Amino acid sequence: MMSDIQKTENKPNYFSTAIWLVLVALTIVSFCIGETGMQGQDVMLTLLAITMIKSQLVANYFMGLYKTKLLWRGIMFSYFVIVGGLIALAYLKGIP
Amino acid sequence: MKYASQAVAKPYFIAAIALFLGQILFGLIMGLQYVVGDFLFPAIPFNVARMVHTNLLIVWLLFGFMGASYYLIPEESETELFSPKLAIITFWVFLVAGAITVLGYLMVPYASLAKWTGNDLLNTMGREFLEQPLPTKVGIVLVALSWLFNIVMTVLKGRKTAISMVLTLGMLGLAAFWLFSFYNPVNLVKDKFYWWWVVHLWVEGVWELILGAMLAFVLIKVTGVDREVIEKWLYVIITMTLVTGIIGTGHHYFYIGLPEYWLWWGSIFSALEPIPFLMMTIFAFNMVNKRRRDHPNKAAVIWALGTSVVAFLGAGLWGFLHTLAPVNYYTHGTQLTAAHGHLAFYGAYALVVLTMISYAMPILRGRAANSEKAQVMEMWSFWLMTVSMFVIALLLTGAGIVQVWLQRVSETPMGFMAVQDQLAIFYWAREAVGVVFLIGLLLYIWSFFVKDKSPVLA
Amino acid sequence: MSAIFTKSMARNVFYGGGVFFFLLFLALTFDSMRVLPTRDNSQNITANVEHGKKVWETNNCIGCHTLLGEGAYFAPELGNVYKRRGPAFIKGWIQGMPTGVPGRRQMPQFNLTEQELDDLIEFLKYTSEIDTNNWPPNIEG
Amino acid sequence: MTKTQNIGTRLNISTNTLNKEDLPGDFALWIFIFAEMLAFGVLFVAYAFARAKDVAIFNESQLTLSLSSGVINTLVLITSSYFVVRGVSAIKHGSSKHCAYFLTGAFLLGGVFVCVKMWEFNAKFSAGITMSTNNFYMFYLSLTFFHFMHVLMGMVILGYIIIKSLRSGYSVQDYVGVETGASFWHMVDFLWIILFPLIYIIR
Repeated sequence: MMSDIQKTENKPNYFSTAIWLVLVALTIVSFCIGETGMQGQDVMLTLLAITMIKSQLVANYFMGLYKTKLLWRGIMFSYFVIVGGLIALAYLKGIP
Repeated sequence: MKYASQAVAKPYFIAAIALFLGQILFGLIMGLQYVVGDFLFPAIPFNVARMVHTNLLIVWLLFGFMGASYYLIPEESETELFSPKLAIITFWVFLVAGAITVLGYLMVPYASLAKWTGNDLLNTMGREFLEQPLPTKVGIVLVALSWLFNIVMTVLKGRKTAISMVLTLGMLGLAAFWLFSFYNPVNLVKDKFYWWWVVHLWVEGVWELILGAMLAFVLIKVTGVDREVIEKWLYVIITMTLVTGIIGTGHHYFYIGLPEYWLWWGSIFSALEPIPFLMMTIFAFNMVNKRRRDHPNKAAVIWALGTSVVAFLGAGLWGFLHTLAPVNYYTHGTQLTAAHGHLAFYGAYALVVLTMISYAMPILRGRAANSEKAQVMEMWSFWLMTVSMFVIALLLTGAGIVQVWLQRVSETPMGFMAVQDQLAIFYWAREAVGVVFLIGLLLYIWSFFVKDKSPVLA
Repeated sequence: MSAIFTKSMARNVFYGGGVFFFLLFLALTFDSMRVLPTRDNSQNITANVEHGKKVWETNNCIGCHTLLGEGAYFAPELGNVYKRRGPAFIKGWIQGMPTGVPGRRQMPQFNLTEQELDDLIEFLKYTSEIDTNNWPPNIEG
Repeated sequence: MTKTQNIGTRLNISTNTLNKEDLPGDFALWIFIFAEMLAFGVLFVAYAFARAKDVAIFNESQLTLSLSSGVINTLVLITSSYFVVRGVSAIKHGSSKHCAYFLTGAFLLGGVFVCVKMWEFNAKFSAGITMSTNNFYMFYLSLTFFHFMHVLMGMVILGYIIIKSLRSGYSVQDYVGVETGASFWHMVDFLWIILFPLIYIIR
């Protein structure tokens, strides 16, 4: 009985495991960029894009919003776009 | 009336309205002193009139809250009040103490009052809104405890609903934060810091729980909407109130000597404070639209909807107007603050108490609702008072903007009194509209005496 | 709405959220109290200042004036009056009240003693030296 | 709302796969989640604009942060979020015990986050850095502390769910509670995912 449950249970988890690995990889990429101390507009925008992709992955696949109504996904997506966009704007403003 | 003990609410409501009238009369005196500086001087100097005006406000709202809870808690708990006798004793104690305090303000120089009432033992007087002599402050503690005790005992022996829990929690907070009125350190910054624990955490914190509970109760009664739905939203709205309002205290900490980070914390969280008010407006209208019955007391519905709208305008919108630190840098302590204070107190607290009175008073007098004629009068008084208070807020906002401009923004700033002379037109108009407000209030009081020829049946 | 939305969860969120933000507020309060000595000019609180504050309070000055922007808005801001007018002017002004000019706003005569006046001025001096994040915007308050 | 009604609603959703689902967990908590996202969002944007006014100080102070502790914490939170996903998946398949195990893993990782963060705070405090040092540290400490408190709250919620699931308090029919707590934890996770590069890396 127990093993049956485990079998059925394990199957759909390949997907979330893959998402998890992607998140780890993206984090390490961000970290490496940070370690090299690179800066500038392109680096900033790349890092922000990575960040927004990561949060979107968590919201969509960890929280499970990809299954929900457009409204909720829309709220989440626009949140990331607006917050990310405003941050980008502020940084561009700060570049002398 | 479902429970005989609910009747104790009646004297509380009557006292509340009487004191409200007193508050407005003193408001008019002050309004006139703004333009005719020596009016009633030295009999009633401005500071005395203001003390009476603001203290009466606090006391009549407390009477309203107490009356409301004595009315609604038995009905919510489905049991008689624990001790109606205690409630009546508390009423007289509070009324007499309040009356003596106000007479003290009016008859005795404040410094002598302080000396005679033991201010030397424990320095607590002479701070805005907390001007009460020590015995009155202790009296308020005792009255609040007696109220709380009576309500808690009633809730414990009966049904426990979300409304009664929230109301009790609000009262508990009210009593708890009042204790900070006894703390008056010499260090002015600390004094002001904890002073706001009474003032802000009352009106933008625990009082809003009481407000929410009262409004939810009336909405359940007049709309017949499922209690589950209303109580659920009550919780959600007051959650938002606390989420934004507690850290929102920081919007008072910008320029009184506290660390700079309050500029950010205070601005950000208090900027979100309109959200619960907006939710409350949407919620109230939704519930009325989804009503399952047409309650014969239409006036009560108007008061309830009015509460939600004017609370949003006064507390939410007018608060937001000057809550961001860079704006507040210029508006702090100007007529704009007065504009916000007037509309917010009227919208959130005066109106919710009047809503409750409007709903409960006919029932306490043995009918589901007042006659058509009396209700029409009540609605007139609602519109007269609400519109005139809104206009007063607009006029004070105008005065505030001009004041900020001439005194603070200008390259060649004018002195305070010179600016005040420029604002006379606003103050005259405010006084005139204030008279309209008084007429509205008198009409309201008159509506209680309209002879009931065709009582409306439930 | 088919979504799950229960009263019991709403209640839990209310209690949880309320406690959470109150704790956060206490944490900020704790930090504020720690930082305060660097800003509140408390090193200059003398017995005279203490007495001056009492004079300020027991004559209900806040009933007309603002102090650091808080109070009534009927009469001038006094948080910076020491810097605006200086001690001699303040003393003379209080002693000369009321002006009795018809139609003008009147300040009562409080019959303060010499000592009380000096201490009140000490209190206003202490107040004017509190670090208020550069408020008010100019000397007019 | 009674439990049977919950189950009814839940079954209705899971059997009707054609319809798009509603938010996972109780909507009451989602209102709170949206409010928190709003508060954090405003704080993030405020940080960015405050930085634009004072780029030099922000860049200079940013270099004093421990990038490695930040990245460790990011990995810790992402992994704990993954465990929570597995926990929810376990209870959906009826295994209370596996659910509790995975959530305990997430809870412990939350504990690791808290420890690393406390070490970081301690290093800053003993260097005499406070919220009043400069605007960068004000935001750094405010945001991380505010988030830190959310981690603690998330751990309290997870702890409650773990105990309840060990007592078989959830089942295939009724796991709204698990989903609700999971949603909160994921929010704590993605807020950190934004916070970390913003405060620690981007310059």
